[in-house]
Amino acid sequence: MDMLSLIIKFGIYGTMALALIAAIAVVTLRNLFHSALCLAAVLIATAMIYAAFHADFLAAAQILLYVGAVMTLIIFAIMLTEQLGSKTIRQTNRQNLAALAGLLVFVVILGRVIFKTPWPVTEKALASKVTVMELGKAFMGPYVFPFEVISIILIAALLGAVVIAKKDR
Amino acid sequence: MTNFPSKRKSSGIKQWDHVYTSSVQNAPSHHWLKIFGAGALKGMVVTLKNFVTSYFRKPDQGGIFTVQYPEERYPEIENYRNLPFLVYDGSPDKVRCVACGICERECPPKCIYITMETDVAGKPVRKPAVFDIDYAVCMNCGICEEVCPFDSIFMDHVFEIASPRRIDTGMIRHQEDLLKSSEYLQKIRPKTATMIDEKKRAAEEKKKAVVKPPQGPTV
Amino acid sequence: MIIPLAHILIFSLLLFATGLYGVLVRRNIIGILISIELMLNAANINLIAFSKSTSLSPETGQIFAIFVLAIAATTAAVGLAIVLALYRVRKTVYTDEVHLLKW
Amino acid sequence: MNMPPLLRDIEFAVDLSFVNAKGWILDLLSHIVPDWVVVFASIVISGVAILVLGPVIMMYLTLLERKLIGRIQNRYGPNRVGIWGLLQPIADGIKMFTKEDIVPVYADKVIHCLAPIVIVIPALMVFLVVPFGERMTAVNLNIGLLYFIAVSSITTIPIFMGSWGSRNKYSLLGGMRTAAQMISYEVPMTLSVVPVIMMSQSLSTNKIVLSQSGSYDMNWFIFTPWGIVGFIIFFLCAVAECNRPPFDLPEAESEIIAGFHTEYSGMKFALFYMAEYMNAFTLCGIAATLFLGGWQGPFLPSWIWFLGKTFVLICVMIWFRGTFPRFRVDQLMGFAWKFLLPLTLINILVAGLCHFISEKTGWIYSFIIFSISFWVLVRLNRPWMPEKRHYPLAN
Repeated sequence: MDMLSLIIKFGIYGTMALALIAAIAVVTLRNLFHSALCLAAVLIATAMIYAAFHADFLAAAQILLYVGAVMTLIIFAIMLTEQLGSKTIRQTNRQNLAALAGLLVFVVILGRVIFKTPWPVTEKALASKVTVMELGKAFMGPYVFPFEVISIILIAALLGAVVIAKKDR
Repeated sequence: MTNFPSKRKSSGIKQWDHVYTSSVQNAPSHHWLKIFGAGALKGMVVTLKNFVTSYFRKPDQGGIFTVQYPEERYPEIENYRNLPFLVYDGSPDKVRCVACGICERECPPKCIYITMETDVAGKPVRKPAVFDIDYAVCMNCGICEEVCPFDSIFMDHVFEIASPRRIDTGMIRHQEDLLKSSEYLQKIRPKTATMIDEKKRAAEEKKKAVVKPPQGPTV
Repeated sequence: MIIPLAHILIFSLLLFATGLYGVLVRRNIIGILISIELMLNAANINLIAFSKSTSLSPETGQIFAIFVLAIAATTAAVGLAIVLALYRVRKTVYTDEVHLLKW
Repeated sequence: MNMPPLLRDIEFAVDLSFVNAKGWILDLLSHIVPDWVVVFASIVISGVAILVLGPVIMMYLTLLERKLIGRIQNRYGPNRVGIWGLLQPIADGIKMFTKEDIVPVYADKVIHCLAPIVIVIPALMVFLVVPFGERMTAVNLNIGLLYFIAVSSITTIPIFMGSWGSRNKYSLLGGMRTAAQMISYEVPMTLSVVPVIMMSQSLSTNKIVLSQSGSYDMNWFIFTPWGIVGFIIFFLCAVAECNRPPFDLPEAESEIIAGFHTEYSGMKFALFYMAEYMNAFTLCGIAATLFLGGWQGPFLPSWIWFLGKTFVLICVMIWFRGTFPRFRVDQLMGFAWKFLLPLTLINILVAGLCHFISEKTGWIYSFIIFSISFWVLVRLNRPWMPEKRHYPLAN
């Protein structure tokens, strides 16, 4: 089964590379619809990485929530706001070079930090596998208060979105 | 469970008011069927009944009434008229047509082309030399049949004239293709043929009665 | 864990940086929202990776990731509603063209 | 079940014939090649089975649909190509292959061409968790049901791609309608599944089927008060999810030509069509799994039970198509948000109630609750609900 784990390993690295390429496409493509589709690719790749880390529920929730709902919302908004023939409009502001330089510094510093830090990786955590039932019990047990708060936030956001987007009479 | 009195009872045109009220009063008594969704179920029962009966019933009792065309056909209706043809009496050289050209003139899409025959001396003979009909252009109006004073052109029952070509033996029909016997006319349109024959016989008798016969056949 | 923790962290760092670049550089508000989604995803990957490899209780990371997911959904909903309202009033979705505090 | 041992052996052998066949092949392979190849071979065999099954199902569903609709409308369906028209799907396929592939000039060409390919992927991926029979689930995921709902929700994106990529106003309108409809109906569909998850205490499709065994394998969830309501809601949402009549607004011919696939022809159109029919099949299969006991059933082999139940549900879908006219947009949305959604929430409540009280009282209580809630919902929804019309001159 050594070969199998090697294949899975390469699969994960390949997924990561795909996600990064798609992410770069998301921020650089001129056509917003294309970049939204690339975002969908990033999200699906991320879900696959979650699945590789045995976070099955999260992977499915990611696809259901992000790809199914949020992406649809975003594409809907793009369709409602984008003029079809807007090829000449500048899509980036003038700070792109400065932003690139700053981000390079940011990435280099954080990368060094990541490689220098001795992460407390434990065998117990590596072997752990969270089932959906445990997750549900955690939600209904220690995390019940944030869970309820989240539900209130969701309802507030739902109503707020409806009120904001509604046409004035 | 619940019964929904129609809101339309009070609305609508004034003169129908009594009708609306009476229809509500005369509504069937099984009110329990009036729950939401009962109408949908009723519709589904109708289609299910249609589905089942399509296997057992005869066409006139709600079964399938499709006629499977190349194998089965509807019986031909006498008054059906499609494309024109020429009639001859007895043999193909005794054409009724005298090449008068009325149909050529009257044809709305101008699909008929006629030239008159000439004899050896160059004198015109009352017979078509060329009689072409372009079936691709013909619009099946039947005006040629109506205007023909010699009862020589009639609308046919043939409709399977599909062809891969337009000219030659495709859609342009020449005289030899168009000629059909008067027996054929009798077969496809017995009423018309009989009427014409009687008319002809009457004309013959009139001709006998008159001492000096007129030059052409009369109408 | 099949691959080392640091690699995943670097991956999520790069993803986050890409998203941040998009937020800084894009003019279109919807583009900015899309980039924010990228950043949230990077954060989520970190949460999952940590919960899978460090000694905290294993479900914590996932639960927080789910919270982030829910918050991301609300962000998208409210943000896009604001964008639509803005578009209806100002007929633009470009940030530098919206420079009035009140309209 | 008490059966003579020989009969049971035979049933067992027939039941697991496909599983055993796969097992033999893998067994044979394991002598020749290393282990990881065997794992891949297992994946490949299941995958090939699904890849073959999907298109075949789609082809013959089209024939079935045309036949049944024909009979409902007092016609014969297709009956020219082969006996009973059985070769009609193949003729259609040849026609689709040989048709000209049209790409509009101003289309976003990459997206336009990618959309039909992408739409087939989720349609095939959901086959992975459909339990076709005992031990005949391709991948026994422990989140199978969630996986199904998640993957089938991806379908909106290729539809958007097709509608946007075509640069056609009717396509765009169809895409917008699809998005609105699919998002709306996903909510009551997911919620109508919740009682099933509560009762079987699992998200795995296999475990859900197994929890419906007992008493001649007929202990199906549809025979419970929450099960029947949940089934009806789930089925209606399934019809709406795969854009079939009476919820076919995304491709309403009389309004927006063909919706999001207006500009597609030939094989690309066939792929859209294929995805639609495979979705219809999997949704019916999942409905059978969740509420009708999946492959559970007395006497017959498990996969026959599963396919039979799915077939019946598909026939009901076709029957709907032959019966109902199309919804209006406001009716469609109102039906999902104002009628089905509250009803599903009440259904979850009833399921919890039924879990804690005896069966008989459960039926009585749930009947009362459902009657009241139904009455209230119908009353509240008056403005958009179709009213019974009176035709004064009809009599």
